[in-house]
Amino acid sequence: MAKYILRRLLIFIPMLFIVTIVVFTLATLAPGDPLTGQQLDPTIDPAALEERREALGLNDPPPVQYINWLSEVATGNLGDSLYFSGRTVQDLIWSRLPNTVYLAVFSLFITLVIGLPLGIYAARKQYTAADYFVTTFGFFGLAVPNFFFALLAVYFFSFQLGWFPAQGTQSSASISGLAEFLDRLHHLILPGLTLGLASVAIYMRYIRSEMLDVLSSDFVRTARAKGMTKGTVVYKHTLRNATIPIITLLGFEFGTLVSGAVVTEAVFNFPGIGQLFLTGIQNRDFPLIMGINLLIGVTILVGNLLADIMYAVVDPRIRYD
Amino acid sequence: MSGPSPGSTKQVNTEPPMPEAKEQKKSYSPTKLIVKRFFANKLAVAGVFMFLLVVIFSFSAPLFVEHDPAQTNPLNTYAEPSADHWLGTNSSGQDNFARLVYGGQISLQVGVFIMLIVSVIGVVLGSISGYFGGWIDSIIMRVTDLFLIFPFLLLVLTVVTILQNVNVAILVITLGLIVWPNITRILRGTYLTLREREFIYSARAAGATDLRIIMKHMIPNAIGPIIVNATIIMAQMIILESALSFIGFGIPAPTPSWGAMLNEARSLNILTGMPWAWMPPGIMIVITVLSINFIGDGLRDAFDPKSSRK
Amino acid sequence: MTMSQPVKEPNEKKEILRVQNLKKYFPIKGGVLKRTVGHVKAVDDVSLHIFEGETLGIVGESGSGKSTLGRMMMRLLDPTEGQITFNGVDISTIRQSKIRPLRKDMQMIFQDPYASLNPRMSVGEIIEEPMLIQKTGSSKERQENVISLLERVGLQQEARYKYPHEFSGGQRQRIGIARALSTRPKVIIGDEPVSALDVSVQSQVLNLMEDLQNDFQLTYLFIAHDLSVVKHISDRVAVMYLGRLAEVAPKDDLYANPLHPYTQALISAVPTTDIDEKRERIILQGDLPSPANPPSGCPFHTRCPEAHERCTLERPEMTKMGEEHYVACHLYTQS
Amino acid sequence: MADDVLLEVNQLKTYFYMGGNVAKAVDGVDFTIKKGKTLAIVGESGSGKSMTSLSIMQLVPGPTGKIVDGAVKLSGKDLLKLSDKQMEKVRGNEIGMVFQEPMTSLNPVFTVGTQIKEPLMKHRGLSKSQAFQKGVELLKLVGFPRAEDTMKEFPHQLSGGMRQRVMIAIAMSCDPKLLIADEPTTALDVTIQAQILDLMKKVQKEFDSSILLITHDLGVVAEMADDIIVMYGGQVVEQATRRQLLKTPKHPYTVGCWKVCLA
Amino acid sequence: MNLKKWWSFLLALTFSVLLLAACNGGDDETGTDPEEPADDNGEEPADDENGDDDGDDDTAGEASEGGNVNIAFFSPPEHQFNPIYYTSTYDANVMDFIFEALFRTDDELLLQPHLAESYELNDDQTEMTITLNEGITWHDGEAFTADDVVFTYEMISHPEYTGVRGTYADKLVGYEDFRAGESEEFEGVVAEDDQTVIFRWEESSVTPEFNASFPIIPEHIFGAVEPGEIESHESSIATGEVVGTGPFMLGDFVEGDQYVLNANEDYWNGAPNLDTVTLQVRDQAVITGLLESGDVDMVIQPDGIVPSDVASVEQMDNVTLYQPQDLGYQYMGFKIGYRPSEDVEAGVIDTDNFIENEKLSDVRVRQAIVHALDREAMVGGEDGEGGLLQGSGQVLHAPFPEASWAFDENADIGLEYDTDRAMELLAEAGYEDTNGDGFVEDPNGEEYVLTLAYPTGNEPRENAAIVIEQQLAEVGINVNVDTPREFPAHSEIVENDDQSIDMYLMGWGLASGDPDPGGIFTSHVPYNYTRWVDETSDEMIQRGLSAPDAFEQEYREEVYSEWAEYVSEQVPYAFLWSMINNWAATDRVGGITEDPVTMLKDPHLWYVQE
Repeated sequence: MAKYILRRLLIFIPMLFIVTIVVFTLATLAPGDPLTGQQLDPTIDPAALEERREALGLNDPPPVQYINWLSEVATGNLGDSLYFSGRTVQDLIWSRLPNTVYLAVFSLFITLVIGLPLGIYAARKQYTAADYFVTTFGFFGLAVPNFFFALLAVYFFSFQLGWFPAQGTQSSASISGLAEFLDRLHHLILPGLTLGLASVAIYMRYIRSEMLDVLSSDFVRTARAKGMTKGTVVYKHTLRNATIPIITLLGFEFGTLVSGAVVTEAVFNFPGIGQLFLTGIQNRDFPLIMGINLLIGVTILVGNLLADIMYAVVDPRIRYD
Repeated sequence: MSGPSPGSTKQVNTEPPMPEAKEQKKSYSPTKLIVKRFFANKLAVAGVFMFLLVVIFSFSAPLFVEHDPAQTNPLNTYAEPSADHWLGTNSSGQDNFARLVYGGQISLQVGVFIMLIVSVIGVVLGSISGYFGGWIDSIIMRVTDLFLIFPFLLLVLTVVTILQNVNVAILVITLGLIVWPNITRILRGTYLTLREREFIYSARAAGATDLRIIMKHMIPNAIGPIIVNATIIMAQMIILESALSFIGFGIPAPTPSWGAMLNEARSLNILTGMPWAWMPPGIMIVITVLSINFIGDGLRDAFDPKSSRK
Repeated sequence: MTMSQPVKEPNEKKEILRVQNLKKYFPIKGGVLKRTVGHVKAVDDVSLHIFEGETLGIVGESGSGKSTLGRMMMRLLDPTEGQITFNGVDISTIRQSKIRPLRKDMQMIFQDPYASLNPRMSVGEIIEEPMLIQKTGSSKERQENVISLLERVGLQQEARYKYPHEFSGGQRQRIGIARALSTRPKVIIGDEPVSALDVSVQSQVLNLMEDLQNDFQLTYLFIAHDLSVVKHISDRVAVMYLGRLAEVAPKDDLYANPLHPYTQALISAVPTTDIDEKRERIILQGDLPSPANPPSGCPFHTRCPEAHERCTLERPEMTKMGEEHYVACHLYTQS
Repeated sequence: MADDVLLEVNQLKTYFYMGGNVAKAVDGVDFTIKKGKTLAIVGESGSGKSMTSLSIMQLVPGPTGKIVDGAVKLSGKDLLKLSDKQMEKVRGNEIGMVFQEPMTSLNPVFTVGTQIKEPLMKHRGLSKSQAFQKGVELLKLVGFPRAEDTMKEFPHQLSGGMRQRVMIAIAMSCDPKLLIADEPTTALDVTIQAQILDLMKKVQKEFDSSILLITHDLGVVAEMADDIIVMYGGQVVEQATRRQLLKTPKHPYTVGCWKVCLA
Repeated sequence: MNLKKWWSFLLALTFSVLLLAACNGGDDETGTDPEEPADDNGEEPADDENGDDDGDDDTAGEASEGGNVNIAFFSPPEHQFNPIYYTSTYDANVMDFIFEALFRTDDELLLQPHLAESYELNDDQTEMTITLNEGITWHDGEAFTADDVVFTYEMISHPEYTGVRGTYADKLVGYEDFRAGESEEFEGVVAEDDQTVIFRWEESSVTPEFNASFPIIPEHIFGAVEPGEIESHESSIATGEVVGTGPFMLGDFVEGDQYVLNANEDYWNGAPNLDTVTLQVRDQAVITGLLESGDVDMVIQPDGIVPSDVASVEQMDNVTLYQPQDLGYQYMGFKIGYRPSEDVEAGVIDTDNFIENEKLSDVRVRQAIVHALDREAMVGGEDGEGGLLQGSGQVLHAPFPEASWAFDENADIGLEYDTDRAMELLAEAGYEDTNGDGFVEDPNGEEYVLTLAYPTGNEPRENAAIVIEQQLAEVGINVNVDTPREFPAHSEIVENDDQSIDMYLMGWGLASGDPDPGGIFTSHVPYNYTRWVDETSDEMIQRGLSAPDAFEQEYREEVYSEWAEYVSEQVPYAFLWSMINNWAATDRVGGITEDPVTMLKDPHLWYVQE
């Protein structure tokens, strides 16, 4: 296992390297830079802007900029943000990452707690009304764009019913302890549901079909032939096996969640990595874009590695060496 | 009797261990069989029907839409529905109904063309990778890894930013070039299994060239996964285009698209006060994606009866 | 290209196919850098010859390398080492493009009648394909040939418009045979051609193959996993165990006088319906070892009832024990 | 019903409903199994022999498959009239079953021990440690010298033959009156087949149970069976003792089969 | 079995969490109350809604004490809370509470002393002596002195300074040397004593108050920091560390979400009534909803309420709209010339090298284009109906919006919407449809197509592009509208004189108050994106700033009227509209000072009334 992880890392590092070059090239190809603001203020002397460009190294040839960036990364520093003046990229990421993590964890929680049981239930009751309901729900979950859902959710749950706040991460920056936790949770619900919607549908359909597959497998027949109760057959023999493919899905879930977070965070004004990335893109903040890409690349790698490890835990047939 | 419950809309496809199927007296080619199975699936037929409606609705636009979707009228912005403007007008006074209809063309074209690009790349690279294996496979797989490391939307945003002024064609090509790795991997997997099938060996034993094996034996047998994945991609891309438009990175004005129309509802005022402006495009997206997914599901079942209702 | 070897013995029979010291090792990757850490020795130093017009049966259990051997002879797999000589020509190393014309003379029938026919081609296309590839005859001639082949294997000519899924397993195997015959090959390698068929159908297919052998002057290499099927059709039988030959002998000789303990066990496992005959069944202990990690010395020694110390140390060589009867066992070699 | 009859199957009918079609997988089958004896059902694939055994266990794959008629009397008790709960107590307890595919019949994610302990704990009410002990005994009986270690192993660590031994141990764990073996050796290598058949004979003697052996291999039948029925198209086409059938086969199907085996 | 229980447990847990959360939400609304000290009540401040009377300062102390006001805007700040480095207006919103300058604008946009108590100018306006208010302290208790002023100006002139605020200092005596690092002393700003500071300019300053109006940063904090490190110093970015003299101090914040400002009880102008002000970043889609529900008390600059929502906000009983005119404006620029690409490369602006764009060099064509635009329609009716702006704007003919003191309604020649006149002018200039395709050809009979580039990011402006295309088509001008670019990309092609562009849409945001158009319209300045070279105009602009006449505002008003007329006739820009800001506050907040440029003036006077 350790060898396997090591090998994966060895493959990954050069790939990450290539990716940073690609992203950097892409980023520097984009016209404009962080100093061409959204609204021009004629009181700012263009010469001063030019000096600032020089000072920030924006006038260096791209390869020099890249090497500079890389040497900073080598020292564990992701560089200084260009748009958020005076802030380092890692500082920015750390300030936003928790929000995206909460959001992702919560939406994953919703996915697993709603998606999996519904899928299992539908598989057990195949061809019943409940099954059709769940399947249809799954189809809709995949067909409704999540921003559309978000707008509807804000409209109904925040403004009509007043159940959940429509915006932000917490109602006051000054509360702490349990109250803060609950308050944050309260703010997580709508964005979490939005982000989780498609995943719920996907996992539900997936686990349903996996369950159906496993339910018709030989060893389930063996278990029944041993006189095991239906509950044992479904929850012990079938579920464990049906979960295995789900793990791969989970490995890639990090990436999916971050992508989804871009839109979700925008609608709910939820200051996380997705929103930060969008800001970075809109303002040509290359170090920020690269830093986030790097972070997410690493996260996805770790996610996949974790999935592989979980694989080995859940499925004894798999041993990596 | 425990057949399908009343009112069920699904064909029962579970194949029990059975004596050789006796009902097949007539001679059907595999394609005809698939078509037959497909049309026996009520949901799939409903999907086809819905999809055709959307297509007809969108592409017969010149026949019944009086307004030019791009024609602005600053004197008549945010108009309510009227006999002239069935769905009112938007913030530049453009006719919402015309935009809905013509927007359908754009959304569908985006979906279809990306699907075509991705399928072609996927089939070509998947074939090469899955059939030849070896170093070429390694290279292709590492490249797909590269793409898969990054969240798709972030990559799209980065690229769209560089291309600055995006039009439909550029957007389609860009998305196509970004989306291909997924389908390539899936098809590679299909080819890997196919490669070990005995009829491939028998073709090789007969002296068939690699090209012939790929064209005559591999691709026709991978057509199921190819088509099914193509429908999935198409549905995903229609949603993606609307999401991109929503965050302002999609197809720019004045080209109408459903996503752009929804983006105009990004104000509570419009959301609550002008449902006619955003409900129709929202519903159209849902209907279109839903119908494509129904079709995709039906195709999957038709191609592979054992995978019923996954 | 190496020179063809002069045919020595027996003089009246002509060797059509010969393999010498043939090996196929599949690498096992491992370690951090995925280096090759070992090999699965699927076929390990096998030498064989087949005479024109005869049927050589190759028998072995799973993992014995019999299918790998067959595929190597067809050059569907490239040998790791050793020579394959067809009609005096060394075909073991020539390029794939040069092999193509040779395919005309060698064809293969596969085990699984469901997997060996392309489900998306009509039967006519399937049978025609080898001719098309080999560019034999005009379109019309090929069609006629398809019809005659179909009739020859006992199918109606309308079958050519149908698709494989419309046929039963036995019928499909007939289609597979018709395809193999379409280029008038000299040698047909049958890789367990009847194993997947129902017993009653097996005999029909075997009978057909025998008839065709006479009609077309075919040479068969017939691979099977048990002796009962091979007994029916073979002239000589080779027994494989873990990538190596255990015993090769003319059929009658082998059944009457099996020398290798493994052969003896296999023969005893052939069911008999003579319920009055009280036969001592030899039940081998233990499982087949993995070909990735074969036992030292004689690969069979872990299960051999007669094994002695030498068997664990030294690999037995093929020893000639009679007319065309060879065995690799220390019981028959002087130490 | 005679005293020595363990299982009596009367007019068993199992149909499959697909779309508008009805497939009669088992179409009015009658037979009896005597105590301590072996009955073999022989037939081609699709003849309904496997479906018959699954019908006895009421494991017909639903919802398309359905036992529509008949009676399955085990020691006089009609299994088809039992509730699901009652039937669970019969399966694995009064009837053990071994399937064809040793590679897929064991759950890959549980140890051999877990799978062998399950029926012991359910039907015999043994504690975990008791079940473990009993499991070890059973494994030793079916030929695992290092049974304690084997208990902790996963199915994929065992070869096909060993798995089939585990299956037999599981099937015999609760000392069933009847062992149904559905093509138990078909997927195995020749030399391993011999081992398994040998083991089945040994187990039958040890537990004094009856065996319902389902196979297409007449060699196996000749070796194992006391009585034989031949099925074709869901119906019994010939019924005889071993001697009768082997010496004087009547049905054309049987005759055809013989030609291959005896060739 | 176990697993089944586990699932049910999880399900139960989820529902209870959801329930709890929902309950918590309910508590929340009432929950904020206990935090506030029991109001002793809001009787006194009652009718004082228009706290714009300066005289109210004294009564402010009697207004109800405590409470919190939530203020919303659309985008998160950049988190650079140091006036010398910030660039975003969102950060400016935060800093408006914290930092103060010597001067600030009054409601007529004239600069009045603020931290300064009084000032004197010498006759040629090259020297200004400023006396500071007494008793001003920084948030950390240190006294505010003239040294802080000197330090601030030294920092924006320092060799290590990389910010963009040098314009405030660059005309001071000795700036060049100091900036170049050749002098340790900065003669331009000198502290006479703790309360007196003297500014000296190389030449007469027409706008001395403006030049002295840069927000002051504390020397006692940043004096110890390497000048190059100030930007990333924690006192520029971190909570609790940002020190100013203003009425509020930066408290806790949730980055990108909300920023709490705590009252500075020692504020020199009087302790704030409120305990806290919370700035919240909120999506524009929901902002009106939040306003209606009372979750947000104020919606402020720079975005305000989007025009399409104004009508519905007006309907709300609890909300008051503040609609001052904005000083910024939107325009369509005509690329009259281009810099050659060598000059672009070298970053040189040399009017002699400009390449003329023949398509637009004829003033009649430019006038025709303006005549063809129905700008009234774009802006929409006064009643908030129709138009791209829903009436939230005014048609503009010269770059002085009505709010500016330089505005003179009679100054411009006012090229009204008149398609006939437009076609006439085109015909005069030789542009006629010779091939009958509906579009005019140029005088040589060649196809005449104008390319219009525009950026994304401002909905009315985006919409205008298509409207312009169609309105110009009406008079026969064929406009090719480029697909929109993001702003940075757009501004780059405009700035770098991409020769495929004939016209572009852009806007100027003018917050400074001084109407001097020189920075934008003088021929050789970089911001002269149209590359309009006109000596007459240059001379007029120069005149508007020439000492000593320009010391008198009336003189400048005259000059700018004259210039406005000239510009409106020469049309380097087709001026489109100036915006009307739509700011709003709920009636819960009292004491708001109305001001044309900000909602955030004197927040210490705000109070909460229930």
